[in-house]
Amino acid sequence: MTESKDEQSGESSKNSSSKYMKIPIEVKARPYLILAPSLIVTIGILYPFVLAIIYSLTNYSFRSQTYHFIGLQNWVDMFSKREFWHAALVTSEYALASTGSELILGLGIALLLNRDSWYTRVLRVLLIFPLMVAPVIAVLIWQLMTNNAVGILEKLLNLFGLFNFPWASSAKTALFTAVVIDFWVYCPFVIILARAGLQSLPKSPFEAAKIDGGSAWFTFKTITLPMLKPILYIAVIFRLMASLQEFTIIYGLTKGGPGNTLMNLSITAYNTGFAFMRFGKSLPYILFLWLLIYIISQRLVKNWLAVQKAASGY
Amino acid sequence: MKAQYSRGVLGVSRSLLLAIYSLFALFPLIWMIIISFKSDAEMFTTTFIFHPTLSNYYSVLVGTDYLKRFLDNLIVSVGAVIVSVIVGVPGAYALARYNFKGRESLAFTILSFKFAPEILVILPLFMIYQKLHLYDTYLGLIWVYQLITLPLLIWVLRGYFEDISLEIEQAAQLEGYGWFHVFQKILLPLIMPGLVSAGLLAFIFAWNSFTFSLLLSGFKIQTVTVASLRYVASDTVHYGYMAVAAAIATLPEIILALLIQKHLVRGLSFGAVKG
Amino acid sequence: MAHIEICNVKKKFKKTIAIDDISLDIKDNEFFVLFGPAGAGKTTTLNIIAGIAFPDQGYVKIDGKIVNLLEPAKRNVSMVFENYALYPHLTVYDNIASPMRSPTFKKDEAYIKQEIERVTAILGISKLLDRLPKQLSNGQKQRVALGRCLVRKPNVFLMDEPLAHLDAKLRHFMRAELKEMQSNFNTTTIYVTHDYMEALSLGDRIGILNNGKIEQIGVGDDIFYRPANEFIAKMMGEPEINILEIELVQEAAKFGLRIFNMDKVFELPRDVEAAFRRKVPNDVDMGIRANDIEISISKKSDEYIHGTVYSIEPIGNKSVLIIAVNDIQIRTIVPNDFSAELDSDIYMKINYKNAIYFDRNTKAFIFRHENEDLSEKVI
Amino acid sequence: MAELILDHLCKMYDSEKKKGDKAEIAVNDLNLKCKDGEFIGILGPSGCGKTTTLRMIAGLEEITSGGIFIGERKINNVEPKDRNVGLAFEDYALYPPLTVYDNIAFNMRARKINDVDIKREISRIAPLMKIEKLLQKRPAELSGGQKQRVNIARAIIRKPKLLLLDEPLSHLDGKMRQVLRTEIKRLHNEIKCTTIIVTHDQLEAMSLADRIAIMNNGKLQQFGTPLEIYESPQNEFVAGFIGEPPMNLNRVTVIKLGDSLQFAFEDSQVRIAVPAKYNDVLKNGMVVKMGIRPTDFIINNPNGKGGTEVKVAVFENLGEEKRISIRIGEEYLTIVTADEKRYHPGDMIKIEVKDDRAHIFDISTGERLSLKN
Repeated sequence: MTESKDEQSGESSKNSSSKYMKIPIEVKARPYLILAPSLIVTIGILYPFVLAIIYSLTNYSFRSQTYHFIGLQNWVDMFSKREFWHAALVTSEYALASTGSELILGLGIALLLNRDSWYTRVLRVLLIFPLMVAPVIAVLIWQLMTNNAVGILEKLLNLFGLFNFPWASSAKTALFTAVVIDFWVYCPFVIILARAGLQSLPKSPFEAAKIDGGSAWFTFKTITLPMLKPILYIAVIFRLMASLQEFTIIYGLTKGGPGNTLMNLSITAYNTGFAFMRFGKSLPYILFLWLLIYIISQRLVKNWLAVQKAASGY
Repeated sequence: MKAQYSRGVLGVSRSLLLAIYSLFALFPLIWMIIISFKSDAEMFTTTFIFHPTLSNYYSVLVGTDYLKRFLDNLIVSVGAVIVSVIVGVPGAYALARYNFKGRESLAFTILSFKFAPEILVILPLFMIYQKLHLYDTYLGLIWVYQLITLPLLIWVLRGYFEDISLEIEQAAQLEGYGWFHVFQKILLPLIMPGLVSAGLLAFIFAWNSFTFSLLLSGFKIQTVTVASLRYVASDTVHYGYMAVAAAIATLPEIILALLIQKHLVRGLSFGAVKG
Repeated sequence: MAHIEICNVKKKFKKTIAIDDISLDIKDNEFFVLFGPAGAGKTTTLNIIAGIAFPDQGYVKIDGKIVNLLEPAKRNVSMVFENYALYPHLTVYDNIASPMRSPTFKKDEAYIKQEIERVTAILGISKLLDRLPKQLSNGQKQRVALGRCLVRKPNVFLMDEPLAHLDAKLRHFMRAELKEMQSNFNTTTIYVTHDYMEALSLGDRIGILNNGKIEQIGVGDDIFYRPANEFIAKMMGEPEINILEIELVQEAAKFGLRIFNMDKVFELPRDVEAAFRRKVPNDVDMGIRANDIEISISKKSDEYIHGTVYSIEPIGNKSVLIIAVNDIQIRTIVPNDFSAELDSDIYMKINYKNAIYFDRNTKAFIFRHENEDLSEKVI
Repeated sequence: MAELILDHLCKMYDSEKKKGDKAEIAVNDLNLKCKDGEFIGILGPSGCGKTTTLRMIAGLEEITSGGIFIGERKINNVEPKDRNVGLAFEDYALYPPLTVYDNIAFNMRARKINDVDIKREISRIAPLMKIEKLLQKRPAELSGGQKQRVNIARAIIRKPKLLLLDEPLSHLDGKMRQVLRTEIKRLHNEIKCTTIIVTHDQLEAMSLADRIAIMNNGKLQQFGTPLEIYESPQNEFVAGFIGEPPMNLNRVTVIKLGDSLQFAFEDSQVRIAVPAKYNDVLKNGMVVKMGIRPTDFIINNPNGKGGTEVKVAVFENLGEEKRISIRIGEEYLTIVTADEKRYHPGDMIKIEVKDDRAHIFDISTGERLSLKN
């Protein structure tokens, strides 16, 4: 499909020196002209990335105007610090807990929604709403829910004999609270994707299974799940990448507290860079996170291709 | 009989599970609305039965600069989407139709903006913006918002362009239409539904963005997402104000979401899933 | 109206060679059919003439002028695409009007209206003008695509499998319609198909493509009766021609043939025998069409070959009887009231006069008996 | 193996979307009796109810009314898996993530049969369908023809009483279709299982089935052997549906010329003599649908009674067979001939109907007009 056009511009020119074989310059240049604006924007966006890498090798700080290269000092400092390892741990805990819960429950709910009746039709629309709420607003909404004075959840828990559940204010429950909010916002994302996946599955293999007599679980395990994998993979890629670098929810909820409980890499980098004004020192944290995300995403994308092949039966 | 019975149990438990999740997903929004209509006096004493009042709305909308923030958010988000459309439509076309060197790397670079940690961009940009006087300006925010809106538009639209069969374009060329005419008369109308929905979704993402505007603006220009945080931070917490701020920030998106339902899957997955 | 030439054109996509050194000379006003299996390079050849694809080597000439890199819009060619390529957002009227509204071929709206009325009347789609393509059946879409092509006066009509997606009945009628219309085209037409009936029916001449190469160019009778190789023979006709290995035996200075390792040596038609004598071939295959085999339930003479009924499939006014001889299946035709148990004994007699002989190693045509009355009529 | 009886079978879909509309009748009072071991074809255009019928037999579609019996047993309310039918789906419906082996084993795995038995059964079936070499491949690696073989293998592995084939050849290309058609015929001869094939392709039904049930708009049109259906179609629909090229069906008026009756075509001067056998049924001025198969014409018959002179509009040389089209108003009258003569547009030829093989149908009901005996 997409191949045939380039042939006008690409290969044909080199094979013959005849004047009839030269492709007019305006035809040749067309793709690049069309692409030019996005190229410019892309380069404009890439520039700060490059700058970030360079500055991570300096002692740049907002306090002083001058700076000089200090090699890998910032990186060495970071790896030797406890706060880094703590941040890495928080980052992974948060990412795994939120992505995991969203994936499993999201798939489950998508399966529940995959029947046609009036209430599933209504719910399919309504359940999108949390996803549309800005994460920071979601934090606000959940503060209204969890607040011990006005929150309804306190009243609900009182019924079960639980009083003053600490939510975000205790180190024990802060991560849980943050993950609940993340789950609340992003579970619909997985639901929407998983349901689209379920809808796109061919119907006839399931009819064949009916005649073949597989139980619901047997059919789900051997056919549905493998066929759904590519889409679940996409959901995981998107969710994992985003939750690894989650800043908004944690910042909005506790700014990383209580204490350093929720200090993940993003928050730590923010604190070092903006709160403590140590710009050069903050960059390794976020570059490390970026590298991590980059490697994982490359892996996942590669796997995704393999999974997609397997699911469609190659 | 036994089979029927167990099927009945299954059906009931399915509905029950669904109801629990629905309550979890939707009740916070309802609660937000309820609180937004509660007076401070009734805030702590009542749950569902109270005397609704508009006083919170009045205080927030008239008493503070919240409306101005709403407008700021609108300008920045709409601006970002417009820039992305102008840049992204031709870009998506080129990525869909031409097979040039480095096509896939370019496409993936653009996609990787979506996954890049925002703080990573913000730290260097903060300094650049100070130097270029883009800090706390509409233009500065619109520029950095391209990280949010551009990958989405390019990737989604690329899919829509690829859906149009090459033969349609070729047919038009054979009929004597030049490249630009083909683009304008044939391709643009065909991708329009996709363009509108992707644009709206990009708007929602831009509208919801928090970190960029928190760190690259904040005095003259402040988005709703940033502005609403102050209702938490203030010493005497007005829960009613908080609810109003949240409700007003959320309303436009929910309306937009209803409009683009059909295209949502495709947009959310950046074109990977054709819902 | 134009004279289309393609000289030694080559075209590669990535690593696959789509067309490999093709030369065609299509005369003004000729209806030329490009015939071949999927992936033979038919569509690529059309695209190169249209200017949608540019050749890597060689020349494309329209009326003697080299147009290799001329953009499609400037070639004044008109094309019907296999998938119709109708504009989904335009009505039938606007689809057909589209070529007359383009900057290059602009006409005034009154003329457009008149032309559309004329063409849609011929095609029987006058009542569909307000519909969108998605509201049309395949047959209707195909007519609209044809209409969009016919409102123009181009150098050449290019038609890419225009009937491929129609059901058998509609295809039969549309083919006849097309053939009747053909005389009014007054334009060179190049028609791509993989359906041998379309090729034989419509083509003034037929060019057969396979793996990017031209296998044979000729009029229908040439290709049907004297196919250049086994591949072409197999493409022409249903049921497919039987290709059987035979053995040439020299008896009393005369060549005869043995088949299925039988003892019997069958006599060859005189001109065939003479041809073999002029140049003795190594291994010979014989192509024999289903119609040229006579069936009997008893062995009437020693010319009858024994086999068993492998399958019998009625197809209307006749039945296809497949006979198994030593694990080789031979397709034959019997009347529709013929019945036999599967695996029962059956005898067949081959009409060697209508056999086509091929070289088993190169698969190339060697000879065919010149049927007196046939050669008379094939002019 | 068993006989299959469809007894007043009906299927209605309530059209929820268009309120006020009557329920849509997909299958309307269908009665069919298939003998043990018989190969039955259900033939009709898309939307005629043939697939719905098949799906009701398989248990994938609820029955609105009527009954389905396999042998003595009424299976209306039996779960699909307990009906003991094998179904080969039109789109193959293979389980994409599973290998061919696992696809075929699915049924036995679901019934918890041990691996040794599964292996034995598969090695019994695989050579029959010529898929021994494909067992470790996945569906997407297979060609259409191979997929269909696997599909059929999966359907027959549990030795069903009834084998259902849903358009088994419709997605294959010409050559493959021919090969597999023959193989299905051979397979049926081997396993002798009552088989029902659903198809829209009359050639497929004719060549495979012992008897064909032709359906249109949910109703059975005719049930008979391929020969019966071809030679004496019960109504205009069957006449037009069976045969390639299709039967010429034209609206004609019977007129009296001298002492003989003639069919007069509308919008045309062409007349064709009414076969003598219809003299009692037809009267001057009657309007009927006349059907003549393209192969039932004789051209320029030297010993004929003269025939009708017509002008050739289109001549097509298709190799062995030649087709002549004559303009009749907007339509064509098609004639198929095998003689070697080449005609040209504008040539005048004389045609007559072979052995009086013209069919006539009632103009309003489309039913065949029978001869009074």
